[in-house]
Amino acid sequence: MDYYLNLINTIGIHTLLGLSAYLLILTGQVSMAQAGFFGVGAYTAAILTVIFQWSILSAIGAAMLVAGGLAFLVGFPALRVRGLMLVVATIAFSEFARMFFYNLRWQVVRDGTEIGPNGTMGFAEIRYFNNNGWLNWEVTIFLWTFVVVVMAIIWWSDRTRVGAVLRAVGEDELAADSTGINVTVVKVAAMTAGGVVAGLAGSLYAHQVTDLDHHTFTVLLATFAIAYPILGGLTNVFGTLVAVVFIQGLLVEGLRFLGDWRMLLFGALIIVAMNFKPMGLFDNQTIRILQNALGIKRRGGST
Amino acid sequence: MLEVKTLSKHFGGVRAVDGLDLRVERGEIFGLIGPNGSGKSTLVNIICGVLQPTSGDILFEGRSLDGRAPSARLRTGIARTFQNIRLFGGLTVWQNLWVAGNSTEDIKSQSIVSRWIGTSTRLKKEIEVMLEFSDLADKADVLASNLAFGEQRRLELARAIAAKPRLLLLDEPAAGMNQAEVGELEKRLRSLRKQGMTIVLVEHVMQLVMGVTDRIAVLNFGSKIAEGTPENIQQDKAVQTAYLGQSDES
Amino acid sequence: MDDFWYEFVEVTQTITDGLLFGSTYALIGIGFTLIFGAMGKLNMAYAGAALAGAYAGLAAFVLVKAPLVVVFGVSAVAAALLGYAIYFTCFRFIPTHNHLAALMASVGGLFFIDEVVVHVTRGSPLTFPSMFDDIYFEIGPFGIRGDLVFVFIIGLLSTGVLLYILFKTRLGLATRAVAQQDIAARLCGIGVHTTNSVTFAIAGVLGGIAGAMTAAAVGVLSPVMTVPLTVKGIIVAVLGGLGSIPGAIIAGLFIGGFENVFLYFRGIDERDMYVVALLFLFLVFRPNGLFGSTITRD
Amino acid sequence: MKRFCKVVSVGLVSCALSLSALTSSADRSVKVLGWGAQSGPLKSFGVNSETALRSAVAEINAAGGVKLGDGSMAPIEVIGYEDSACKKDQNIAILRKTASTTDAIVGMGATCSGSCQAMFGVLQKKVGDSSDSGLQMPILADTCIRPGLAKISEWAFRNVPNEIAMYDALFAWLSQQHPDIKTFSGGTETDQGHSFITHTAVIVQAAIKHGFEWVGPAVPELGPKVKQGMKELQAAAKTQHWLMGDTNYTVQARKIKKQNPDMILVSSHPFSACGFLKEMKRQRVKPKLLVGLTSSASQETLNGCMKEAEGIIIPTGFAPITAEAQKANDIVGKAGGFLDLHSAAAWENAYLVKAAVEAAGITASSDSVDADRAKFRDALASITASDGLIGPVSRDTATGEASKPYVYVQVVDGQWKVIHDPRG
Repeated sequence: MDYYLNLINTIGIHTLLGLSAYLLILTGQVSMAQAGFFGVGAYTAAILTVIFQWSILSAIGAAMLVAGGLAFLVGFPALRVRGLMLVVATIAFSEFARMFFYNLRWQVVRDGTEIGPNGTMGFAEIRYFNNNGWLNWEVTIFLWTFVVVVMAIIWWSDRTRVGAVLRAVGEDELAADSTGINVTVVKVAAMTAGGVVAGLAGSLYAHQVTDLDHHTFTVLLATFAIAYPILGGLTNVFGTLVAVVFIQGLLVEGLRFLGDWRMLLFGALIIVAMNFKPMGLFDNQTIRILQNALGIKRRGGST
Repeated sequence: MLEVKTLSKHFGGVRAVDGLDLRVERGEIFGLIGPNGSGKSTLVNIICGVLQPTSGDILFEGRSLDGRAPSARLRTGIARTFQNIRLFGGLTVWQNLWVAGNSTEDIKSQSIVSRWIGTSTRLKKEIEVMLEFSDLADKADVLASNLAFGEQRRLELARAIAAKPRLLLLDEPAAGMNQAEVGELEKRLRSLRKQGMTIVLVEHVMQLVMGVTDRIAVLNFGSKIAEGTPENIQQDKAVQTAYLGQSDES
Repeated sequence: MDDFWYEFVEVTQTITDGLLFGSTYALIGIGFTLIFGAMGKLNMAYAGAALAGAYAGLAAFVLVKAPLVVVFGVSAVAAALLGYAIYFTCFRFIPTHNHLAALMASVGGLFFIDEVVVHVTRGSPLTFPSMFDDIYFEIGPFGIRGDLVFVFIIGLLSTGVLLYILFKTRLGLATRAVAQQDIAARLCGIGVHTTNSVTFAIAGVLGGIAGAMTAAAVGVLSPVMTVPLTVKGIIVAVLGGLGSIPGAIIAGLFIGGFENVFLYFRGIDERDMYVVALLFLFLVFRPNGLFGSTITRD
Repeated sequence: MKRFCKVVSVGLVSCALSLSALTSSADRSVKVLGWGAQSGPLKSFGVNSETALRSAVAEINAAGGVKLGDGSMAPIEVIGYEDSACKKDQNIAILRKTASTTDAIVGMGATCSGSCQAMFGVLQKKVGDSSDSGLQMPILADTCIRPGLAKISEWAFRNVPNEIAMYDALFAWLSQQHPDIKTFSGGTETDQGHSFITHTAVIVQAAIKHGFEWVGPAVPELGPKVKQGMKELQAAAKTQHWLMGDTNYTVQARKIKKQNPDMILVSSHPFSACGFLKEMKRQRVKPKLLVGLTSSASQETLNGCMKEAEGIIIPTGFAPITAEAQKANDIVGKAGGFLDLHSAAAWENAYLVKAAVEAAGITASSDSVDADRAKFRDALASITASDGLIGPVSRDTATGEASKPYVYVQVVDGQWKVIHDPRG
């Protein structure tokens, strides 16, 4: 049971990470900076709960603010770069953030032992949940409340004019600009929102694994962040969730019985998935099939 | 309404627009013709703020547009269509019109409500009107990328109008249309003029230009070689040699 | 004065080493930029394939004690085949306009190739036969690694060959045609898929050599190298301006040089921090790289 | 007659008892579950550890298994060996899986120190602390060598060499053996916590302590206790640094060449160690003595740079120098693995489990798992001495740190040779 709860938590965290990238990809920005924001959120929240002994909620809130603010600042210069250039520019940001934590040493002595980020030695014993006697299912409920809320918000805004505007910018910036959409505002807003969500994911991750170090926030994590929405499809938020379940649930945990062939299959299955579902596992086709199966009559195209 | 003052745009050595002066009066349909590469589209792009002029200025209702982004210019009342259609292919027809029309305030207030829940009937009505106007009513929920060519042209026109502009710039709206479609387009333009919209029409299809415009300016190599009513233009020798002569074959 | 002289020698030496080592980055970067130039897409699996090629060469060396030339040959051929395989699995059947799907598929390719290598070698680092390793030119206070000079020359040579292929042969014409207007090219009877697969194969050959070169320059081959090399390659390609081969070379040397300079003055912990910060600023102020045309496809 | 009946009945009863004992023990087994990196660059660690663990367990079972609480014998059963890929979340997932879905009484695994740090953090910190909702699952690690990890949780145990003692003795010995060697310098990989902390806080300090003189800027003494505070590390971080994935070592090698020390410490894992050694060779850096990181006393180093590593001296917790060590080495070798200091620890751990189980007297039935785990932990915690492959291992019950016998090995003609055996 505990094991499955843990898996569900992991899925929740990665869903949030994926959604933060989803928001950006809607506006046509493929950002590898999400790993950086994730890390910022993780370290901020962990430092607050461990060193300053804040409560988890306020720590998470602060983490979201910091990550979001940083994303806002990164958003403006990033406006100038497009496409692959943006990918690399954001990789640069993520790596910078990673190297920052790599060099971050801030230890305080509490009842005899030194705690806090210790550079390359990592940031151990972020045990807020355990120290306060949270059971794993309580953590799961806590964590998934965030996931559900965020998913609900994005799902809804996808149905509003805001969502349409985001997609419009993603479709054709010039046309969007000429129809009166302020592209700058939209893109920076998306970047900021993405940062906030990534920061949230990070702050939850920190307390889930109890230990942070720079190895976690590499380009690989950033790649996963964009992999989820791409693999799941941009039709709606559930695509991302589906992709996370596919990767974390099936490929990583589900295939354990395959031993070391598991990781071989990992890459291969991604290739297969992209070949057969280039628009994502959860594309309109899948949705239609599901709706037919469930007998749902869909209203109004893909709004 | 719109004043173009000694406007120039140089790409390297090429003078796409060269010291051009134009004056478009309120409520008229102003034709802009000229051989390919005579700088018509460049002019449109400069007026919309997609390109920055090398020199010269543009006044809209007396105020200079200098240094304003396209979106800002749209809010001041200038909408445009593109020579090669640029719709939001991933959005439905309805959404394309929904996204447009940023100018009106009440639509901003309705940014975070769903089309189905919360959107005011007034806004819905406006969009319905647009759909009727470009008879796409039955296609409201089709993805724009799945529309036929003619329908895409109509939708783009509708999207431009949705912003309720006072000045409408049409960049070859009839390109690739058959006779019937051109006829419909002509009707639409007339009805728009009735609503008091000023229109600048860049077009190769002479039937349309001569039929609908009040005044015409002829560009060649970035400068104006003639201006006047369709009749005058058709008589104009310079124009015939420089342009109409060729356009018969083209 | 003495100190100044000492510092001067040290810094010059540092920069020289960096530039020379940068040539290995450049070789990888060229591969990325070549493929991007051809189809406007990023092949994430490229560096992985390059190193896998080097492993194949190493196998030839270990199993049949093949001479160095053969080792490099095998590496090149293997990487070329891999390149073709990658094209076939990750690009061929994915809609052309869908860049994200292709990107993702090639990421899958990277994971797969890397894991196969790990599976075979158990991830253990392996000695790679180094060439001209013992040659170490000492000019006054300076020292220059012979093998890196060799890598550098190979880099220039392969660039020359590439440019020749691209601008003097029909194949190159086809490649560029496809790159610029694939529909038009198709109308002109140019097989887009054949052209692309050939491009991937050529890039693969280059990658194989690059992989072997890097392995030889380090002297050790290990899966640990894959991800850093991938990132370096992409950075180099973008910095040089996507699609620009000379750009990639210069960018590669730049990265190598700057790395070493920062390493010398600020130490390893801050090296990468400064390099990426520099990269970020550069891209913000020059969004199309050194020699980038204004293509902004993603 | 009466007596006869008595005898018979007693006999029958005893038979019945023993039978019941037999039958009951036959379907019972002491379950353990292992994990380690079996994919990714560190795959070989996981593979070797698994081979060693399984071989050792096979040996134990062949010798009759372990004695349970009721005196019956039961085999040890390795119910699985998972691939943790040295990822934090995967290690935690496996730990929780072991704890919640299996009857394993102990988890044996985790290759990387970083993952261990995360894993141990999920465990209950202090036994019996009801306010702490951490997992209550004993872990017996064969690697997780980074200093100070054991204190994170009382449920975590490590069977790793005590690097402080090891290097202290090594340099003491070296200072006698090589009076000609005065100065030393060296480098480490800073992105690997273990290498970095061991180099700066253990190896360099030990060398200074035994009268070797640091070339270049002075390094302050940290004293006997390993501190991980920032001041000391930054002060000590005056050595050459590189990253595990680095490919270019020209600058570091040249700086060392400039210092021209008698002895060079290369505190790095095989890949980067080899890269650095090769670069030093290119630049004609010829120290009188090379000293390496204990993790590099393995086959990988020979695979990577047999020639360049020639002459490097490393203290290690394992070498086939005793009869049983030789035997174990052969068995594991046949099973397709290498026995190095890590996998040897895995082998020893199998016997540690045996000792702890027999001390705890566990029931090993599916309904007594939690009780068994607790009992097992207590027993393991109270074990102060056990037999290692190359000699007795003693454990400090306070810190949970083991101190193992060690020997000094050196690469001679492309092979690891034991050059000194300080045991006893």
